[in-house]
Amino acid sequence: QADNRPSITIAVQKIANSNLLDVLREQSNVGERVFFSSLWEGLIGRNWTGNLESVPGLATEWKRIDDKTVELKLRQGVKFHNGDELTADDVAFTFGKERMFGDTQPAAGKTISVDFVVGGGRASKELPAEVPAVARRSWPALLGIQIIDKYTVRFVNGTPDVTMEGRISRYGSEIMNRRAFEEAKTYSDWAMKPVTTGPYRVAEYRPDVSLLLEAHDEYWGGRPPLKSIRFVEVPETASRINGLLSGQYQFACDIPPDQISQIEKNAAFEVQGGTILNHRLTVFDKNHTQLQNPLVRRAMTHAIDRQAIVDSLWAGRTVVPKGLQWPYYGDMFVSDWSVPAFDLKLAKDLVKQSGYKGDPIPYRLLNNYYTNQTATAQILAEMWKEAGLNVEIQVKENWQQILERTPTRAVRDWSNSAPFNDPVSSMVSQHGPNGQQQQAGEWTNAELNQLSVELETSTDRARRKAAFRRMLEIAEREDPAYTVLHQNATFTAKPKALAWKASPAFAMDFRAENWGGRS
Amino acid sequence: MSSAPLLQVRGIARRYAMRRGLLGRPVDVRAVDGVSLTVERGRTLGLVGESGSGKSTTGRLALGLEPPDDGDVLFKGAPIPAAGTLAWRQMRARMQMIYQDPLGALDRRLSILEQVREPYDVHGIGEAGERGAMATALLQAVGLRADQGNRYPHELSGGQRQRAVIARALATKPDLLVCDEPVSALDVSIQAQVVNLLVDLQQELGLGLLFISHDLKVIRQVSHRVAVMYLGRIVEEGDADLLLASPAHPYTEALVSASPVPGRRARPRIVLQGDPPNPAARPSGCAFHPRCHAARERCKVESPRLLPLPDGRLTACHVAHDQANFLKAAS
Amino acid sequence: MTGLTSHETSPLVAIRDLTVSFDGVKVLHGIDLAIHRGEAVGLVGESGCGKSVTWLAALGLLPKKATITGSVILDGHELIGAAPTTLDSVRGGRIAMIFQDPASALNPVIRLGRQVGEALALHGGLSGRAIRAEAKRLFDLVGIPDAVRRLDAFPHELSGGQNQRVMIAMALAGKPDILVADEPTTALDATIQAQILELLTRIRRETNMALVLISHDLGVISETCDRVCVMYAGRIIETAASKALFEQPLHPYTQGLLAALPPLEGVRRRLVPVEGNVPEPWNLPPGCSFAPRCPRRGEACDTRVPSLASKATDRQAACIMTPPLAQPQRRPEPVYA
Amino acid sequence: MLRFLLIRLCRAALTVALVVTFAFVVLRMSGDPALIIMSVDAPPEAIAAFRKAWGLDDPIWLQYLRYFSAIGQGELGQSMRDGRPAMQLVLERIPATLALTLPALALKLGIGIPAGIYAALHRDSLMDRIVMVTAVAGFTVPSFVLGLVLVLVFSVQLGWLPSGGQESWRHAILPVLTLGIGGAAVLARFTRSAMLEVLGQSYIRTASAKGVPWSRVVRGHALPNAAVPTVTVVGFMVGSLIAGAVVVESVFSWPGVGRLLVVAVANRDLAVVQCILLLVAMTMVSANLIVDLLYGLLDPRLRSGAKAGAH
Amino acid sequence: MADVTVTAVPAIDAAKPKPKQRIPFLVWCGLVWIAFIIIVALFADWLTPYRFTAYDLRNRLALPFHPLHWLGTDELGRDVLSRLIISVRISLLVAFGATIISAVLGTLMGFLAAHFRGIVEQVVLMLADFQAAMPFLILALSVLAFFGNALPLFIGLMGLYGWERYARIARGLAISAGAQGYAGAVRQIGAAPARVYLKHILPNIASTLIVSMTLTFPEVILLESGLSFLGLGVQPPMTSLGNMVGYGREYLTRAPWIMLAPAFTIVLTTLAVSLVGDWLRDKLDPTLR
Ligand SMILES: Nc1ncnc2c1ncn2[C@@H]1O[C@H](COP(=O)(O)OP(=O)(O)OP(=O)(O)O)[C@@H](O)[C@H]1O
Ligand SMILES: Nc1ncnc2c1ncn2[C@@H]1O[C@H](COP(=O)(O)OP(=O)(O)OP(=O)(O)O)[C@@H](O)[C@H]1O
Ligand SMILES: [Mg+2]
Ligand SMILES: [Mg+2]
Repeated sequence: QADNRPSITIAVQKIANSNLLDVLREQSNVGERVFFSSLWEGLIGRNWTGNLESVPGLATEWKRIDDKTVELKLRQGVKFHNGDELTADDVAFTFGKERMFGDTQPAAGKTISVDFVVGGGRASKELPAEVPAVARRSWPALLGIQIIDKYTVRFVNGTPDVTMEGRISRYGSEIMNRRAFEEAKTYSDWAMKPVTTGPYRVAEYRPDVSLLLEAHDEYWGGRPPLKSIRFVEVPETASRINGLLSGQYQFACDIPPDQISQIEKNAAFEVQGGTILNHRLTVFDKNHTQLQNPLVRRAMTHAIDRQAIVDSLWAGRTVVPKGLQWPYYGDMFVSDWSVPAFDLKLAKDLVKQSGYKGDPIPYRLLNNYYTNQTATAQILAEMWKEAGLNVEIQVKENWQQILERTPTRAVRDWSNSAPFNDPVSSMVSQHGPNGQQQQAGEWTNAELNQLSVELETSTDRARRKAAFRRMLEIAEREDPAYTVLHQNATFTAKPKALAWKASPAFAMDFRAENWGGRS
Repeated sequence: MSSAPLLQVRGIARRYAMRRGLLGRPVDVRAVDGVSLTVERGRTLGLVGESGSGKSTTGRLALGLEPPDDGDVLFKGAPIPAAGTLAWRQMRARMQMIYQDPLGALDRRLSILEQVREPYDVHGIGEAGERGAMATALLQAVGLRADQGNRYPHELSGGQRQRAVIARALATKPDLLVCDEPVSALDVSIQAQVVNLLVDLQQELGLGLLFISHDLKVIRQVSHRVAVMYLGRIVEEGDADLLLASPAHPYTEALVSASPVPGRRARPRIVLQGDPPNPAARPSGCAFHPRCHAARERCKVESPRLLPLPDGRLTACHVAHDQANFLKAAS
Repeated sequence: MTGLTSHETSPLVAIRDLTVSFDGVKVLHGIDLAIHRGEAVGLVGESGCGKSVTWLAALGLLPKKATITGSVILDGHELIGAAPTTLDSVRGGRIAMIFQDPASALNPVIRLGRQVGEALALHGGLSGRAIRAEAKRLFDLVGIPDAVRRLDAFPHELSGGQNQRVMIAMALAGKPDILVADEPTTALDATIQAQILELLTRIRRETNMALVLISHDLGVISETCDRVCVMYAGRIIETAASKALFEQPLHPYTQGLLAALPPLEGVRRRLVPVEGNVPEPWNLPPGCSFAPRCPRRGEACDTRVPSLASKATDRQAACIMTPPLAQPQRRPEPVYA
Repeated sequence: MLRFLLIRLCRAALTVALVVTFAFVVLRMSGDPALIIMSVDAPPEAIAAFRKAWGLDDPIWLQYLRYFSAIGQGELGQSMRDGRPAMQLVLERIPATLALTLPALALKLGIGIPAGIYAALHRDSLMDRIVMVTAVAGFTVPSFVLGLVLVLVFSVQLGWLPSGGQESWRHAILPVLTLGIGGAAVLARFTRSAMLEVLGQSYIRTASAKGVPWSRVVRGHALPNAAVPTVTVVGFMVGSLIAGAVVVESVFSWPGVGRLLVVAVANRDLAVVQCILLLVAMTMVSANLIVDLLYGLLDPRLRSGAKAGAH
Repeated sequence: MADVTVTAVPAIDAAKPKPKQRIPFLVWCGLVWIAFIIIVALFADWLTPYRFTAYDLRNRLALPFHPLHWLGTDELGRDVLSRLIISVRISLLVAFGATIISAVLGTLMGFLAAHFRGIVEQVVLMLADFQAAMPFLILALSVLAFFGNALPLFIGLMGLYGWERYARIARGLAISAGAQGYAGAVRQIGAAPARVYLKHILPNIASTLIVSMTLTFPEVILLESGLSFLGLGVQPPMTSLGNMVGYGREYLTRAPWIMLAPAFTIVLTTLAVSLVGDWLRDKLDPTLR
């Protein structure tokens, strides 16, 4: 029987940073795009076509047993790409030593420390050392999986944790086939062609070049609508657009906002997409001579006309968020919070009060690592200049150069995500005592550190919310650690004729519900 | 003044490594092979010989531009310091060289005057302000007009260029001048001008000249003594007139007879057979024997030594010596 | 002038009123010259007087920027402005040329055998093995030892004299009627020079080929040629039979050249140079080009360009101050005779 | 000759070692692969683990020694990104690169040399001017500008050719053109001046004087001599066959070694960078060596040192 | 010695008349363009209508011939004309600086090789091989990484490009000049090596070097734009022609003027320099006359 389902080609800027298709290794936005929901699926899924709220995935239902335990019922009849049926055994293996945690030990009651030791050779099946480290960060206190029956599992934590369901739904907690992992000769063999339950399976992967996914016809959610999906790496924006316009690609991803109107000039094409769960920040090094005084940092946060940037560089297609938080935090969302207001006069006053003399403040950034990064930085520098701050842009080539601990480190670019729907996943994880900013020695604040522990371990939702609010106050106003510029967004161009809807994320959903073929 | 001769060269030798062909092993070429010469003040020694016989090499060794592999060079009785050293550089003021190609020896981007004053600058002779005038006087001394000093080499004729080169060489009032084919590139009429100039200058200044050329007519015109080189060795040396009028060595004889002289058509000429010798493959015995009309068995095996003949000249030829001995015995 | 030569037959090549200018500067001012079969003609004069250009112009070998007028007739065919194919068959086939400085005139990257063979293929109608055999014969003829091996050699592997012989072999390959040897010996030393001149004379005798020998060395010319033309600043200023010319040069320039030569024998005397230089072609004096250097200059010399006039049987000179010779005069033997 | 070869080989080996050392020092000192490969958002402990696993914490000289002793044992290391042997990664890319650079080289030679010869033979003619101005213009347009414009015209507007990727020979046309045009321009200019120089030599006149027709003079006498300087440029082009197409590969999403190099450098994936550098340096050095040997073949005067000191 | 008797020599009275050397029309255009571009670079500060970093988010991507912005504006609403003028200055600075540095460095290395021969020569040749074999990408990266985007260092880096060509030329010419030519003659007078190389050899090979510089110049500009393409060129907020083209390439269809203005400037400038260079080479090379 002829398979007349369409095949599509998607031009992306980058397929994967790590050249591996393991969710615990490839922790990037671009990885998200090829993984979800085509390849990897978790027990608790997300509504990719909606607002990313939790929805049943490979588990059909779940319930709290206690503060430390969640029980999940697995979906029955789920087939892996190799034909195996999904069972509790695969789930337990996925969260086991061999696959996830290596020799790391669950912590109880404290955030995990950086200095544990892992071994790991390369060419063996032994996990790369960084995999357990990543896994433990996602699951700092997971003791293990209890198999109740073939289709029932329990997640057992070492400490009380209100975010367990969130963690189950998070990036990195997806389920894999045990047999395939065990049969693979080396870890990288497996990780270049992981066997999962998603609607598409890896047919061919040429790192840095292309990734061919083909339909997994026994997919539990029904026969996938596409025969194959080919992701090709096209680093040049212009080349992606040209390829789309000339019909070589059906989708062109990572379209800069400025190109949208140009593409849509052609009535046959449209650009979809929008904000994602990621905020662009500017981060301060509180040790820098000029920035020691919080007044200077505060001046910087008030000197920025964020809305102007959003309206111009982003064509109004993104928003200025309410600080480092997302509405999907649900009741943890501090809805009356906002980023420091744009107030040039206030900024000037603060500068004056601080006694800043006009010494240069270096501003390190990468060359368009983030969308519109260089443009934004140049505007920021000009805006700061208007407030009387002499900020000097220094373009760096990589993160080491950005983070390098020298007296010239002052201001830098960054972005933050929230892997699951709780501030622990953002504020604590990025700016808390074990977060990168403090680890890099840029900033620290005793009160905030105390609050971090509370946020992580407390089960009292009201107290947690109050703690989070206070943390925002400290990190964004009183003693600024960073300032949020805008929410990030991603745009995908495609022919109008293809009935497909973009998710508010990097992930591209090509399941039957989101594919109407040619309308 | 010491009694030592101006320039004394004793048994100098110079070897060059030379490779033949793509995979050839390097062969030692003996460009100069045991040459001894003396140049006296105010006298000229002419050096003739075939192309490649080592005349220029001898000249360079004599000036200390290259170190000899063997033997030594004494200038006023003292050895010449190593090339490139300060002492060597200072010594340049005392001895100078004139090359065959005046255009090549002059810097095309500097005016003649600047180049002629250069030795003054280099050796710090005279006040900086006077050097221009000194150089102009020098130019006039070699027969160039002052205004010609402002010209560039290519704006002068060959003879004028050679005059400029000579002026530059004379700037430091050297005692010794080595002229390596100074007139070979010039037309006969110009050649005569330059030869006259050199002769005049020598009389004027008491220069010692080592004059290299393969033109016997010119050599005879300027030299008091003449040495003939063949394949790195001197085969005959003696008073210029004597040597050229009645050469004793068959090679000198051939050389003399081959010199074309107008109006002397049909005079019997000794045309040497065979090729000029290859310094990398020196024939056994007398190096000249393969081309020699008088060669004997002995010449093929025994290398003749440079010995005096009764008339005072030195010759390295078995035949000539045998003849002389025979004559002596006969008389 | 042809009428004045001793040859009654029509000349092989007749050059008439040949002029050449480069970038508007005239360097040849009307050359008349006729060459007969089997004749050896010498062309002398200081450097730059136009000896080479004459023949390069005749054969169409000058660069495009040269403007040529006049005529060169070879066996009734005009060569100036002739079609390239005509010239190709004349060059090397009828008139062959040997250039000064063999080292740069031979192609450095092509084996000598092939360079000679090319001429053989073009003019001798030979091919394949015959070429090689003939090339070897030519090499033997010009006296290159070890000819077979030398056919496969490159120019830099041979000495200057040998290269010059290769040039001669190459010129002889087309069995030319005229061989123009442009300073064939300037780069060589005396003994080799003697060999080459000997060779040229022998070949001329054997093949009845005409030889044009270009040189500024009067000695060389005198030993090889029957007739001599003396050139000065783009003009022929004296022509005569060789013997007559050397015995009694008429033009002051010729006299000067002879006087400037140092003698090889006899008393040494101060040389008498021709003072001054050849005038540059763009700066010729209005009258006789030689006038500024001439010891016998008269007033008229500065105003009028003297033409080549007959001064005796078979002798012409371009000098108004030289009266025609009353009768053939015998000069006493030169001192160095 | 042997000695010459020996010296050249020694120099070549030293050059390659120097390249590798330099790259090692620069790359290791200027970027931390852990931060880049793991991404800056990875947990600090994961980054620490990665560093430890790859020995990035050791003093740089120790890493250097380790790297070189491994090379000594023929071990070229693994990519830090996916753990695969670095050489394998590089070798996988070579066919694609050559599929681009070899036709481009052919194009450069095929257009550049005839155009240069033509211009030289018709010096100062209108065509000479046109050829030379075109050549200079072709050389002065940055290759990515040229590439983008070609794509706009031939892919987007006319729809004749694909705009990027490496699926069929049609995909290669535009990148080959882009690469070829600039090189052809360089070669044309070089060939022209080499040819002009040769045409002024007196052996060309000698050949004409023999009666050789002009076309044969050009082919048989001028070209072999003009080849000597031209070969130098061609040698350089051959030497850059492997990594000389970085920009064009990026514009046309062509999965060649050049792009791999850029990515590997950006990631500080040292083993991969070094494998590429080894290949590039060895290609360049051998191209140089071949050029030197070719000189000897093309110009017999250069075959022996015989004339070195003679004058 | 002044009274040595020699007969007077008649002089050559006139130098050779220069054949009418009409500068070809194209070369004229090239010279005029180069002069224009240099003037623009020198007076950039007076010529720019706006500060080149001054943004105007309300007037982004304005079309050329806009009353306030003759050449339009870029993605940040900055005046393209002002940026172009500053870019010309920076690019010329980079190209001139780099060309001079590579010429000086290369010539020096060439002289060292020619003077000392032996091992020094081999080392110089090895460094030349090294420079040819090392992808420039890595050199560029090292500077960006270690020294930030300091313009002088960037110029120095670009100067490393192409020094080997000068080294080879200088070495070859110095050796041949030293063997028997004028340099040998001067050394023979007793001049110190510095005098020989600087006063004599250098001026003599200068024309060859200058012609070579007209080749390096466009190459440096192109190289800089190639580096900008890879993000390793002149870094923002500084601007250069290559940088403008590099950043403007995304706007090729949307706002082509951002890229085309500098691209045309690059093409015209390099074309002009190349044309003048080719002409100079023909003029200065005696074998072509
Ligand atoms: N630097 C050198 N290296 C190698 N061989 C050399 C060198 N200099 C000279 N020779 C060789 O030494 C021999 C003598 O050379 P030299 O120049 O002294 O001869 P010459 O008599 O001056 O010849 P000519 O009359 O041609 O000038 C020749 O065979 C020459 O090839
Ligand atoms: N290609 C050329 N371009 C310009 N001028 C030329 C050219 N060839 C020759 N001339 C000029 O023509 C004149 C005659 O030159 P020609 O070569 O015939 O002299 P010659 O008598 O052969 O001298 P030589 O003895 O030096 O060979 C000279 O002034 C020379 O400068
Ligand atoms: Mg010599
Ligand atoms: Mg001539």
